[in-house]
Amino acid sequence: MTDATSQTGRSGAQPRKSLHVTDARTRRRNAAEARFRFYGAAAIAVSILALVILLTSVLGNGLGAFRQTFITMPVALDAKVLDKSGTGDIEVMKKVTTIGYAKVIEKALATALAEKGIATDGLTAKQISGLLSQEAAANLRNQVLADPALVGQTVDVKLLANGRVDGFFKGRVTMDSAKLDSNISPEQLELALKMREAGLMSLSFNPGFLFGGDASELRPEAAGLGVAILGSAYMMLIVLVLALPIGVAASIYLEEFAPKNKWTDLIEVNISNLAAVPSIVFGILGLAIFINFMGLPQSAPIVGGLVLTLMTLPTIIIATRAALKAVPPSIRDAALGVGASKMQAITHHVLPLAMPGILTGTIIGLAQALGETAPLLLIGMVAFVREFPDAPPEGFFDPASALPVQVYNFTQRADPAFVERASGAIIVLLVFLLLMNAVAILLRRRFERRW
Amino acid sequence: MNDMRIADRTVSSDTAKMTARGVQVFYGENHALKDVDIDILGGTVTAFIGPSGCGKSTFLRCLNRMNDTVSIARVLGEIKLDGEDIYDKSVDPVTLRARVGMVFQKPNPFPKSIYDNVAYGPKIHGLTKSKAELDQVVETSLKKAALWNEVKDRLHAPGTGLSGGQQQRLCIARAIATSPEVLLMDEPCSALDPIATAQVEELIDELRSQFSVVIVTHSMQQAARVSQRTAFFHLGHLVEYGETGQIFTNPQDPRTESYITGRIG
Amino acid sequence: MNDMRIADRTVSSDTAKMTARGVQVFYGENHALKDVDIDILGGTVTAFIGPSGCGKSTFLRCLNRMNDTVSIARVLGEIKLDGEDIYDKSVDPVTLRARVGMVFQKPNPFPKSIYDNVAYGPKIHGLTKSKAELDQVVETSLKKAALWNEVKDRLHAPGTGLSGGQQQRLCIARAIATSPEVLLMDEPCSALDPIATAQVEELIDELRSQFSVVIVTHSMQQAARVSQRTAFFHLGHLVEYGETGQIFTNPQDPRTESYITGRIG
Amino acid sequence: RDNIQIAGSSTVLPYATIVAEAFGENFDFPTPVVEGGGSGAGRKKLCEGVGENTIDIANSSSRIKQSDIDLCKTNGVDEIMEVRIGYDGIVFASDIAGPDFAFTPTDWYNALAAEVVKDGKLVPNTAKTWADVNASFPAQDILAFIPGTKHGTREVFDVKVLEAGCKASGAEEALVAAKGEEDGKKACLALRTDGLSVDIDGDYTETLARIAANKNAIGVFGLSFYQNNTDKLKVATMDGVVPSTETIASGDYPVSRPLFFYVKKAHIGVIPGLKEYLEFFVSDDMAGPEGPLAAYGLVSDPELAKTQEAVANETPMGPLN
Amino acid sequence: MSIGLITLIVLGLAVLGFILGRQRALSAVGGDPRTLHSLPGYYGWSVFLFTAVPALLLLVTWAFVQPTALNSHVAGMIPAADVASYGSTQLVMADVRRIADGLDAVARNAGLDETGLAALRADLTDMRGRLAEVGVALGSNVAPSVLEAAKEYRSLSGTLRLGMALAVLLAALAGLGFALWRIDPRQRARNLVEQFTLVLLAGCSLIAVATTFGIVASLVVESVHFFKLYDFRDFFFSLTWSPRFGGGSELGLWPLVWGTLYVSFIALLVSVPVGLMAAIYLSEYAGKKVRAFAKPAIEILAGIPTIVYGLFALITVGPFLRDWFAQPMGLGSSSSSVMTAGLVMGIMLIPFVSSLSDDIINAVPQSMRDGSFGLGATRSETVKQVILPAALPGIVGAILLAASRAIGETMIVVMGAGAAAKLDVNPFEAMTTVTVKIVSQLTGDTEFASPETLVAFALGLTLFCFTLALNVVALVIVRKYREQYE
Ligand SMILES: Nc1ncnc2c1ncn2[C@@H]1O[C@H](COP(=O)(O)OP(=O)(O)OP(=O)(O)O)[C@@H](O)[C@H]1O
Ligand SMILES: Nc1ncnc2c1ncn2[C@@H]1O[C@H](COP(=O)(O)OP(=O)(O)OP(=O)(O)O)[C@@H](O)[C@H]1O
Ligand SMILES: [Mg+2]
Ligand SMILES: [Mg+2]
Repeated sequence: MTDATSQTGRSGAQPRKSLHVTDARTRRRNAAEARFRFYGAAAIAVSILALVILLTSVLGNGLGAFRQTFITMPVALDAKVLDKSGTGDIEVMKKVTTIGYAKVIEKALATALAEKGIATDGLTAKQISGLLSQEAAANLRNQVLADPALVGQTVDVKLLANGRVDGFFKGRVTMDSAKLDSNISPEQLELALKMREAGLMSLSFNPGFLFGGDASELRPEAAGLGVAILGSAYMMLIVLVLALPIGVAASIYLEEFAPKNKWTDLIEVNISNLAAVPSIVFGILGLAIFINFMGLPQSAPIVGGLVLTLMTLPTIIIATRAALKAVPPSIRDAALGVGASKMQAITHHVLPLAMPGILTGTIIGLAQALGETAPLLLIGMVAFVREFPDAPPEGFFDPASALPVQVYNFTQRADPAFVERASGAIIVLLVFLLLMNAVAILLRRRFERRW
Repeated sequence: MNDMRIADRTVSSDTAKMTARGVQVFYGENHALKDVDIDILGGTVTAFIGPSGCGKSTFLRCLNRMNDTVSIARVLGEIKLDGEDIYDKSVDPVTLRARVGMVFQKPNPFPKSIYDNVAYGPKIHGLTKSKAELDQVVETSLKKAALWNEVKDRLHAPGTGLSGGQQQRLCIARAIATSPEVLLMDEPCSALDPIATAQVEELIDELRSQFSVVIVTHSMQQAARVSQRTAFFHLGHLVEYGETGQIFTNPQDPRTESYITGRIG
Repeated sequence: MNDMRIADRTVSSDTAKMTARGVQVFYGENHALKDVDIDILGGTVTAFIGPSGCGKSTFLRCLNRMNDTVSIARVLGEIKLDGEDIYDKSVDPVTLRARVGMVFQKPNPFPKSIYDNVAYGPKIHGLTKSKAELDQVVETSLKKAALWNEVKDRLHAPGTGLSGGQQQRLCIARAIATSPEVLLMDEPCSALDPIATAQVEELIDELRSQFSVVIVTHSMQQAARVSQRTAFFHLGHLVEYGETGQIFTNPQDPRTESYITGRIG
Repeated sequence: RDNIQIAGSSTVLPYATIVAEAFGENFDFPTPVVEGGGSGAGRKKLCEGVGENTIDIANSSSRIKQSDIDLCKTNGVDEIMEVRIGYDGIVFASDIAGPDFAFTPTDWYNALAAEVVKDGKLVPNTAKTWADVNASFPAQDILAFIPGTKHGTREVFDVKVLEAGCKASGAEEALVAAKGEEDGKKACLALRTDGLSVDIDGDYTETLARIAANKNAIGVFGLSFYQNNTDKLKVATMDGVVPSTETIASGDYPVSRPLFFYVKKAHIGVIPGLKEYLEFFVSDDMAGPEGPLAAYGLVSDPELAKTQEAVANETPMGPLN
Repeated sequence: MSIGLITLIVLGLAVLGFILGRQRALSAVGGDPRTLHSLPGYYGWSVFLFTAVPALLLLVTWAFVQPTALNSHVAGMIPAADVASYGSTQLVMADVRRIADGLDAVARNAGLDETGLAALRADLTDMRGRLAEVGVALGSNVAPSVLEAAKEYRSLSGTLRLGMALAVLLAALAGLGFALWRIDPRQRARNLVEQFTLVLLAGCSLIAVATTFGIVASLVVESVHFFKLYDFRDFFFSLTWSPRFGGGSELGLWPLVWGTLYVSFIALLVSVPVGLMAAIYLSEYAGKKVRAFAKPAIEILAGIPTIVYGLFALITVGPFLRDWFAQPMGLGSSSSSVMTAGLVMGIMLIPFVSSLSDDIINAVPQSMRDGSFGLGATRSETVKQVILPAALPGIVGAILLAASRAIGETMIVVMGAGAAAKLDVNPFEAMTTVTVKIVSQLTGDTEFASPETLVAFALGLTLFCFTLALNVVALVIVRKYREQYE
């Protein structure tokens, strides 16, 4: 029953459309499509652009922190000054304070300058020694106490230069600004230039920034991130070990097992609400529960880790629940149909499919936890901590700082040299974050699939 | 192709494997199944026929409590397996489903390899002792489901990358790999060509010697070919249930007759 | 039920709506379709038959470039619609798919209401001017797909809550609501009871007056009933293509004959 | 616990860290842990009770309040030692490239107050430039960054600048006349709300950054902060006096305040090194006029000797007067 | 034996139990796992649980109870006079513990044995000096009673520790034995293990609830103090926020709430479209390589400390907006503004929206896309009309998370929007948020027991209730529009 007439009629009434000729409506739709796609690309571009801008400013400011100006010179460790008893008894030697060592260094610097034939006219002794960091004496003292046999010898030592001098070589301080600066004079900078020419002074990689403790405002050049890195690492360890399993477990329960009733609705709303609780409130909670009630110590990574865990949990739970919800029910049916228990269906099939979402939640949650300062404010971690915590698990209870705290502290300090260190600390924090998340990112890529 | 031969009908009706009494199912407000009484006999193939949307799948899913997973579904009535109420509190649906296997209407392979799809059931039920034995089970199941030749070279390719009919057979293989006592098959041959259909029908007949099989089908010929008993559903009612030969040759209810002769749908 | 009547076969072969030349498809390493040449005629129903996994769906998906969405699929060769290469760079697959509609093998209703499922196509193509007109289109489409009676009271219930066969008809309704020039149907009746099948076949016959229809089926009877031309695929090859009557009564290739008489699968 | 724990004012924090650092270097005791967190929170923590998990010392930029002492009492902290470590100068500074200013409290009052006296009448403040306030000033837009109300510095600013200016300009009289004794005095502290006076809740670095972004602004800083940034900031005189450690110690420069820390006496002799730390802090080597604290900007207390004696004797503080 | 060691031993026993249990189950059925009710591994796990869980619970309880008991026992030995000289029992006990810890080192250092240690007399030896030698610093000399207490403490804690080890190990062994004995082919080991796991899962979700209780409890107490000092009507109904240092402040809530809403709104206005479009682009358009790079890159935005954003707002964005928008449009000349903070915060929040949404969008089955493409829909139509509705619950979750972060953020607001509370609609005016004020009032120099500080708790509590209401609304919306696929 071919209907030839209707066919010709149709082709007569309606001219043949070509695939290449699009009608107005299709053009509009295609334009909408192109626009949509462009918006998407633009959104990516905007995000990446923002990232690039932020990163360049951080890198531009912070890379300098990894290099530092050092003064390398021979120092005669006078036994008469440093070991008054002459017995090499360490207890006696400890009586010599950093002030005594500062004098030794001062003398050594004068000698070194004289030896190189650098004139120091017009500069007082205080101004000359002002080129050195106040940390130098402490460094030397530690060196000597660690190896008392050095006393009486002349040793080559590498000492930190003052932050302003360092700033001068990094371009932060100029002759003009030095004129106005009450902490350094252009003459001192001239001297520093000469010292550099003579090879006494040089910029080199500064391991102290990564491995040293914090320093006070008088010696920005000595401030390091060691304690903060350890503190952050301890806290992240705690957060990862607690938040991920607990978060995933709670989500599984709520999404898959909990009866759907008013109570679980309440819990659900409650969890999303927890995400909206300002982080400082978690600090209040931590102070009340972990420190005042449970008697855990102040400023300790264990408390910080627990508080951050509670803070990260909602993020991980929300992400995981969303991911679990997105797994099509037919997959669950298939597993149940062959006699798998609900638990098996979930662990064997649903979780692997939800894994990308779970990992994303983890990545974002950890990023948030790693960068958070406000809750730490109330549990004593926003502090000046110079002593390194022990190895875990005891170290979890020792005072420690954290990377974002260090950033926060650095930005509050008066000396402009801390600006560079704050950015340096941010770089370290970001590297830390990337290292921490690299595994999750790689894993997520493996688990991503369409069905 | 005009195959209306009636399978041989030696059925001892006292070996009821599963019994359903007064089963009703509601999907929210929608009363999908109304007061169904039925006995599924052991060692028998039972066919469910009826127009689309009449409740065949719904009833099938009641038999191994798959409806538990549909949040809006509500099941009333009593269903017994070997005399035990399967909706009893103390019954573990997992054990139940291990004994009452199911092939779904829409093929739903796991997003895993073909091998893993079939091996999953035996693995979780501990049916095999060694890898070799498991390989054996996978191979036999795939062979029985008439899929082995097509996939033997790509056992580790994803099951979701198969053609529609292949997926359907994969799901059959997956279900029989766990050797359930009762096998529920929801239109297992809908996407299969005649030869594959014949092979699956052969499989069903073979299974019957040990298990009960319930099969939903839209093909009257198929029902006639493979089943010993047939149930006819219509608009949520079980209209007629009896020996296949009798249903097809001598239906009691006028609706059955109309359906079989192609007048109502 | 023994229906082998051959539809009347007056086809003017010069009105080729679509032509395929040397089409090859690879899924990764897997060479799924090998060198297929075929002409789909205008105003004709073409049936694709062949054992499961032979490449029928794959070829169907080539005809409206649905294979573009399978990342591992690679299509070679040339396919033309009204003389224009559809794989040409300048061709917009969207326009193509609006003209070449498709019903998938696995029913895939959108997670929307039944109404929205059907109204989706007309809406995006701007086929209707008013809400009333849209309602009209939805109703006609559902009626044509023989689903109207079952769903008219719950048009705003989700399409995913339908039974398997209902979903299949919903997908048919969704596809015809956009009135494509060529309609590709992948086993549209696999989950349908005989009466619904008959209604859909009637629909196909009706559609033929204006459009070309390509239908994949496993039922030889159905192919014989509705199609004017039949193509037989086997292991990725197009073995034989010709008038339905000729293919069924006088196949040229021994493989075709074996398949039709039920010997290879 | 082996280390000393200190918390409190962020103004005292830098001094405390300098001492803590030197203490850790030269003594066998571990370096104390010094927290910021604000004077109020520090004193609260101090008064939480006696014992290992409470802090030993609270830094404070203002004197302890009776409510804190009461809290201490209820929690069993009976004896507290008060140690005054010196004075903090508060200076007004603007961008280094800008003009010089010589302020009096009256100028500040007239620039920032909500209501000022003009021609003997109380009127809402409409001054837009400094020249409007005082004809001798350049016509630079008024924009002042003053400490937020959370800061102890704000209290000093209120009392020593605004109240003084209020009185001197005659506004207090007019306000008291208009609103009564109580409310009138309070009204002296009411600032204009049109955005020319900006509260800074952050720290001095934020103020500095804001000045970098708004070159014509004037900010309030601590003396030590200014001394570290003399290349970026230009300091203004107050009542004709240039702020410096000397002028503040002598009392010539009016805007300054004492800094304290409070020690829980019960912890002395229990927490290792606590006594040594206290003595080290107030020693001439640290807190004296030549010591590192002074070098950093702390105005050394002329009565340091008295403090040293009190620390040596572990004299607890008497009731507040 | 340290707690860590005991834990390890218990876990070791549990592992052993696992192996034995598994084997026993298998041998009970002659090595044929088919006749077992559950997989052999489940029998192993059930033994593992019976061994480890009671023992570890005992360990934890013991570890909590022992110090308290020991302390009260030993504290009783010290005369009241000595306690008084220390100030409090707690402080004496701190010293006692320190000395007790140090005694071991002293003994080692001086080559003393137990009797030698016992003979140590505080009034005869310079205990402080000897302890200092071994690195135990004490604040004062050691009173004789304290030394005796320390000795008692040391020996008793040694005994108790041993007792604990024995008890815990016994418990573990008993559990092991019992569980092994119970093993029977018909035992529902899987159900047992799963029941246990379920309890564990439920316990985990209770942690979230417990957190809420903790938060509310820790806020309520101080809030009550606040409302005793400050009239709640002024707090809830006044439109002025102007705290004073010395008291007499006006602490009206609304300017802060308004600021919070305004800033968060602008932040979401930036982050939701950008994040959502980024997610759509990543999952629907981008190639594998772009995706593998861009997604983690954008996530870095979430990890940059907020202080960097704050400075960015303060130094770059603020002046830019002032010079190019606010001043030319006559909307004021403030460099810190709601707009600045909102914009910058929006950037920070992009990954919260984009990454989570991307995962969810990716999880929508391909057949949905196919269905839409098959009807001739463009990609954007598919995304907008099919995929987004299907992914809605997840996306709403992501947006809520972003909103939550926006509400909770301080540093960006302080530096970008300023600290002045104001009720204004001009987005180029400085304003501030609830959270900022919570932080600043809590960390300020005002006395703690004043309304100026305590208001932080009341603010916290109010914000908590406020966000709770918002979340309820969000839940209702999701429920209403949720579309479940397949
Ligand atoms: N996405 C895919 N990835 C990999 N291989 C595929 C994919 N889809 C199909 N194939 C393979 O391509 C071949 C042809 O598949 P196709 O779906 O075209 O078969 P079919 O003829 O439609 O079969 P059926 O009747 O079972 O639907 C089969 O071997 C199949 O396994
Ligand atoms: N998940 C569900 N939610 C709501 N209604 C449902 C659901 N599943 C099925 N229904 C309805 O219940 C009735 C019976 O459906 P069922 O799937 O049992 O039909 P069926 O007999 O299997 O049909 P078919 O042959 O088309 O698969 C139908 O009206 C259907 O729309
Ligand atoms: Mg069905
Ligand atoms: Mg197919």
